[in-house]
Amino acid sequence: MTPGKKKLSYSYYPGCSLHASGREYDISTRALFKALNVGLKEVPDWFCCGATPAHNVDELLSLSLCAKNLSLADQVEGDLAVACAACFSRLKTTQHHLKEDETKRKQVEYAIDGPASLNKPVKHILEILAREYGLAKLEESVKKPLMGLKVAAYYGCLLTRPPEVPELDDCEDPSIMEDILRALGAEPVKWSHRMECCGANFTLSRPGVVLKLSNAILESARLAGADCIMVACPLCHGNLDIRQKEIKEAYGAPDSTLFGSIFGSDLPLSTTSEDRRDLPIFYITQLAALAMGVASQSLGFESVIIDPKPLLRDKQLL
Amino acid sequence: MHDFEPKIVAFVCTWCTYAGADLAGTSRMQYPPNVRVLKFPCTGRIDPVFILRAFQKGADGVLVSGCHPGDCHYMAGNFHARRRFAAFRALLDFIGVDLNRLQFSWVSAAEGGKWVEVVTDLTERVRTMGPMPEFKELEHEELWSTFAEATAGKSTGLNITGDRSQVLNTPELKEAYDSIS
Amino acid sequence: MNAKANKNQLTSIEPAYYEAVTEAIRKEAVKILKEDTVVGVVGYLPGRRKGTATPALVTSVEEAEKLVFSPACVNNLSVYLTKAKKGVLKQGKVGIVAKGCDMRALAGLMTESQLQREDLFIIGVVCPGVYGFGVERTGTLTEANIARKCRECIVHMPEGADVAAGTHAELADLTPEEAEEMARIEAMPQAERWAFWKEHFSRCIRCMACRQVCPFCYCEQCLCDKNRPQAVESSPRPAGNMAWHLVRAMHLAGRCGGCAECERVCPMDIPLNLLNRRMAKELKELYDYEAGLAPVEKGPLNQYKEDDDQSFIK
Amino acid sequence: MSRIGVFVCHCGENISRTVDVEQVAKAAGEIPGVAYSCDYKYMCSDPGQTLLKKAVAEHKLDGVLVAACSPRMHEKTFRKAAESAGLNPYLCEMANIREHCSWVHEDREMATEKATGIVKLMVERVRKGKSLAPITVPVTKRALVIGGGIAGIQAALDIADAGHRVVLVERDPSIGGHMAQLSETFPTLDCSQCIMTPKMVDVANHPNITLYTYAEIEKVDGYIGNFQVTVKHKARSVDESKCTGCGVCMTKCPKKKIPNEFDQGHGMRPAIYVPFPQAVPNTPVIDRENCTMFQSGKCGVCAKVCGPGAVDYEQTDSFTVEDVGAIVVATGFKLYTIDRKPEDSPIQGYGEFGYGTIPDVIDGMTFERLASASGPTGGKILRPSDGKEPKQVVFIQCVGSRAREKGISYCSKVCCMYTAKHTMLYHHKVHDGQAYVFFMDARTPGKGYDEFWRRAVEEEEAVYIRGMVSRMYQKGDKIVVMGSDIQVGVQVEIEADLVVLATAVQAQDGADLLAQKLGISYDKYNFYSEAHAKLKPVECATAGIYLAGACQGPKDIPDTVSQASAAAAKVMTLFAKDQLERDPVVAKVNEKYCVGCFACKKVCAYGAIEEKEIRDRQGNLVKKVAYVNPGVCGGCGTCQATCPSKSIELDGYTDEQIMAMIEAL
Repeated sequence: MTPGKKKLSYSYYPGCSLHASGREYDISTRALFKALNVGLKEVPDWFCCGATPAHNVDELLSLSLCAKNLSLADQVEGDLAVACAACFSRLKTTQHHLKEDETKRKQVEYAIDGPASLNKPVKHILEILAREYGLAKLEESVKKPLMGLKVAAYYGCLLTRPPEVPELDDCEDPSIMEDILRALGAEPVKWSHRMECCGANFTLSRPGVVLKLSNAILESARLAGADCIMVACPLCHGNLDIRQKEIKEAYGAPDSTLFGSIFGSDLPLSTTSEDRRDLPIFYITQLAALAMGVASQSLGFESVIIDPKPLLRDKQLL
Repeated sequence: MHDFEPKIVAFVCTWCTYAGADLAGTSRMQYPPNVRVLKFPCTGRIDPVFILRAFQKGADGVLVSGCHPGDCHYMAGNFHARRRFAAFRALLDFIGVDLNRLQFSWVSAAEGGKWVEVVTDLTERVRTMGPMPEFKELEHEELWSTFAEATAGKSTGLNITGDRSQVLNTPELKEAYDSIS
Repeated sequence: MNAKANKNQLTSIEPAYYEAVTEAIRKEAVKILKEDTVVGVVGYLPGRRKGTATPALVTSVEEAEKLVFSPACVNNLSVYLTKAKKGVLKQGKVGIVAKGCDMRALAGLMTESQLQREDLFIIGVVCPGVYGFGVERTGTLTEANIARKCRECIVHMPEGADVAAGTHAELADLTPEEAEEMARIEAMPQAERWAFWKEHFSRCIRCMACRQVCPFCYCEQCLCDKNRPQAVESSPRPAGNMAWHLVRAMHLAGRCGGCAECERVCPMDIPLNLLNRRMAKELKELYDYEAGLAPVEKGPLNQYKEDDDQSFIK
Repeated sequence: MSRIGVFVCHCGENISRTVDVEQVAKAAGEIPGVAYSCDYKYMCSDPGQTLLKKAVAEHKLDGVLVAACSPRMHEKTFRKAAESAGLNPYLCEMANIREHCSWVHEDREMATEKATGIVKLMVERVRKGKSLAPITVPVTKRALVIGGGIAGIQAALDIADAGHRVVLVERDPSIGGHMAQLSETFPTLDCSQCIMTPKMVDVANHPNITLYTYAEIEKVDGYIGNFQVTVKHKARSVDESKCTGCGVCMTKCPKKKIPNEFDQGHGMRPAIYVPFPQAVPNTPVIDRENCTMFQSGKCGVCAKVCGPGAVDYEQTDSFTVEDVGAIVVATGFKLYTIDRKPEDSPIQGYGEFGYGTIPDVIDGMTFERLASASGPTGGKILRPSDGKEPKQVVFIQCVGSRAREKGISYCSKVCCMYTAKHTMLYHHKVHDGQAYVFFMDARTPGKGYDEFWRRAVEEEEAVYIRGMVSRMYQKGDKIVVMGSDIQVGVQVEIEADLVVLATAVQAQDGADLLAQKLGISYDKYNFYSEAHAKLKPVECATAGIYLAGACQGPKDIPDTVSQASAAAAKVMTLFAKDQLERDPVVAKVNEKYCVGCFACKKVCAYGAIEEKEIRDRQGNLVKKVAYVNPGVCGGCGTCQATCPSKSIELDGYTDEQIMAMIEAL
């Protein structure tokens, strides 16, 4: 039985963000999968995976949350598709830990009152698109190539790290996003900050940190000549999109305190203020769905802060 | 009547376990005198038939011991032995030999203490188990004894698969069969 | 490939199927004999009595046209290539009709350098199973008359044959009898297991039919016939019997393809294949090895991994 | 009927204190076939041995059992005594009633019973014993050295100086290896070429050394003392016997812009070339991939200008078979390539360092060439991108090494020292420059090494930052190096002009394939395995093959040279005798019953078992059987336990002996 003959179908864990601030990620994911004729069935009664904070507070709780969600996912056929980078990381980490640690597994199984589902394959949508659906087929399916769109593919910290857990791509030098972009007809730019941290959930507790880190990412993308940034994580999206105006206010002028550099000269990381153009932040699924010819109205472009439509119109993609 | 003194046979490799047993001696450690050591160049040389034969010849317990994995003087003999005996154990278990009578161990030339421990444990375990009757009894039994018993209607109570009448499928055979039962 | 997707949930295999396979075998045998591809074909001819078949080496087209296949073709033909008809291989390439279990034996014999693939023309038979013993031979194969070993067959479709005769055919919903029997014995208390086998082995008359019929017992001098030293007592007494059957099981471990011919020919009805199956199960569990699925370089007991299980070693 | 003598030793009181030795001797005397038994205070003493010898003669003994200490102690002693009494030494055995009995038990009665039991078994072993003759193997006193780096050169010179003939095979057009590429060497900073090139010339001029460059090992047959090695001589396109090394061809070659491998691609060479001016032999080779003549058939300049007519476009690969008695493997190392992850390799790359995309990120060997007076920049430190002198240079250690997540967990051993050397060389050449080093630990065990490293830090102003680098990117003409200083606990960014990576030392390409040809083992990193990590560090488990240098694991020059000389000494030891004599405990095949299933061959760790054809008088193949090469057999007996029909048997541990012992339990 060749895989091509059977319709691809996945169980789907959206996660809290995708039902809240990252709603457009959820909408566009569903729209994309529909356009590609790939099945997506939401796990019934799923709840929060604990995201990045839970494991700092209580490791067993965070493992149990994920383990319970995994066992819920087990009731739905097909590998588990996850869009949010944090959910993906936590679910994979849980499987990894529980496989290695018998004692923890027993504790967790006691807590969730059932077996932990350690072998349900958890797949990020990036790998579903690039490997399971396949780049070649993806390229074939493109109806409206994203010609002329220069995209900075931003991975962030969670998608490929730590090396032994996500098994998504090379830990420090991945290419999966760029590969997908090329398949969609867009032009991925070479840039320096694609693996740096955006500040993640410090956006609430220490916004200053986020402004500083996200600024460096935005500046680096601008320097590389990108029109926009593509992400695969609602948290990254939030920091780069929602905070972008604040960042502009905070770092309007060339900034020398950006990095605590103890050797060598300071870096002129900020470009001149006229260069501080707005960078729309896209989810991978938004761009992919757009290329598949999905109507832009159903991709949630209205609910983001930095309006991407001028750019898309400019590139004749709307 | 004497208390039961088990007969223990140890098949050991000359490079590690035999040397380990020598070390136990030079260190004047003490262990039960029930064990008889048979020296082999390598555990790889030890044929399962030897174990079988030892049981048949009255051993109550058998020890097979050689170099730790990776330490084999012949590179891989103990690795081959490990697989061979893993399979042989399963077979003995299946036919109903108590595996507590059969011990495998890695004892290096530096592990005099471990040799003493392994030999003592096995000896004491077998002592509490008592003599091993199974193979010894077979030595003294004659053919047909149980068969005759079974066929004379004094069934051993065991489920013998299949119907014997199908085995004896010619009248001639049936007749012969009837004449002995 | 996908057994569940098979819409034909067969409850019986009708004579028409066997006729079709017979036709295919005859056609192929005639062809390779005519073309001088082979010097002979090892296959089955009809037995003298109805509902039987007998192994034969056919060397002429006329004979080849008489070859048959039916559920009565119980024999594992590979044994003829290492024993009775070994000499024919010296004259040239030989054709052989192979069911799944014959194929497993052939693969094993290739692994052990006893046969060369290029010396054989293999007519694979897609075999739904053969008769068990003492059953009604109606020409139709059903759950009621299929052999025990066939209930758990994993190679209905011989891989690696030159041609295949027959299409997919498999009886549905067969319950595995041997696995159940094995589980029953394993569940017995140890003393009862011993008594079970002791009873069986005590009846052994050492006719050596099990050895004679086994494709893998091809040694020119069997260890058990050796008397200097005598590892296994040769007279049919319980001690020697036990030793013989243990040695046999050990020697076949990792090699036996499960054709169960030993059990079929045993005049004393000793369930010999249970021993072989138990060893196969162990090696599958320990080393993920199943014998005879394809010729391999080394069997499981001729190789090792550094991290093999050693939980039983102190 | 056998006539066995049993000699029971008191060992002073060591045995007799717990064991009633007289009782044991008496019981032994009653065993059928024992013709004589006695006990004596010290069996191993001169009088004891004399007693034994006399008894053998007087009682016409055909087997001897000495019940005393462990055979590991005195088996040789008593076997020699038996031999001098005219008995085959292998008919003399020992029963261990000291280590295995009197020393480990206190109960006299039980110890005596056990000792008697042990003697009983061992008598059976003697009874079934066979006379064995030591196996002799002739030795070809000619050695093969594979690899012409410093390890191979040193080993070849040592063996040749001892008066033995040596064949030295080098894969590249010249010998010299990595050491010839180095600028200066730690810890003395002497010029590498100054100390290396004289040795290379010695090799070329040595009457005992046959040098094959541009040649590879095709096939290895045979065994210790008797290897037959097929050497493939790659087509050089230049006849070595005619070439005078004048070099005119190289100057006239119209194609001159080919990156020179010797300079790590940073210098240029013509299509007909010698890798470097001091190359040995000084015979050029044509790089057919880049030669216009070979690619388009139009050129032929080199052939026209060659006075002696040495250029030969028609030359093909040729083969010779070399008979040698010993092999020294000295194939060296390669440097980790830090590009993206190579296909099918478990090793992860360092794409995040921009190697291959940022021109001024180079590896340590490239820096050596930049610093070398004979290098592409004439010894000036100039960066590759624009030829400017870099003012800030960042050195990064442990790139690949000690990085489990990248697939290599070992330490490459030489990088700490050569990076310290690099900072010094840099400081000597660019006085106003600043060197930074990111390091995990500075590992400097070695004579004068730590002092050298301290000099780099304290006197030569290198700034050492403990921590690793996460990323580098080009920004203008600078390279931004982002890293962390874990001692201060801050993130660090340095704008560098040049970045030098101390990349991991890896096994050579094809090391595994060569190992398979040689039948030697290698670890998961493809480094060759020594027979014993401590006591046999230069021997392979395969007899007659020795290791030298970095092919066994990362090594610096002093260690490499030491090991090369050690390997040479091992070869000389082997060559000191005309015949190899070895213990006759080897397996033999009963060809009558062997059916050729070759299970024995599959389990033999030594590769000692071959397939042998048995033919009838007409030459027809009757069957194939196993054949044991006694020179190679290690004597473990795994084959016998594996053989279903027991058609292979290990002398000294025959089934008959073992079964007889079991019967006597």
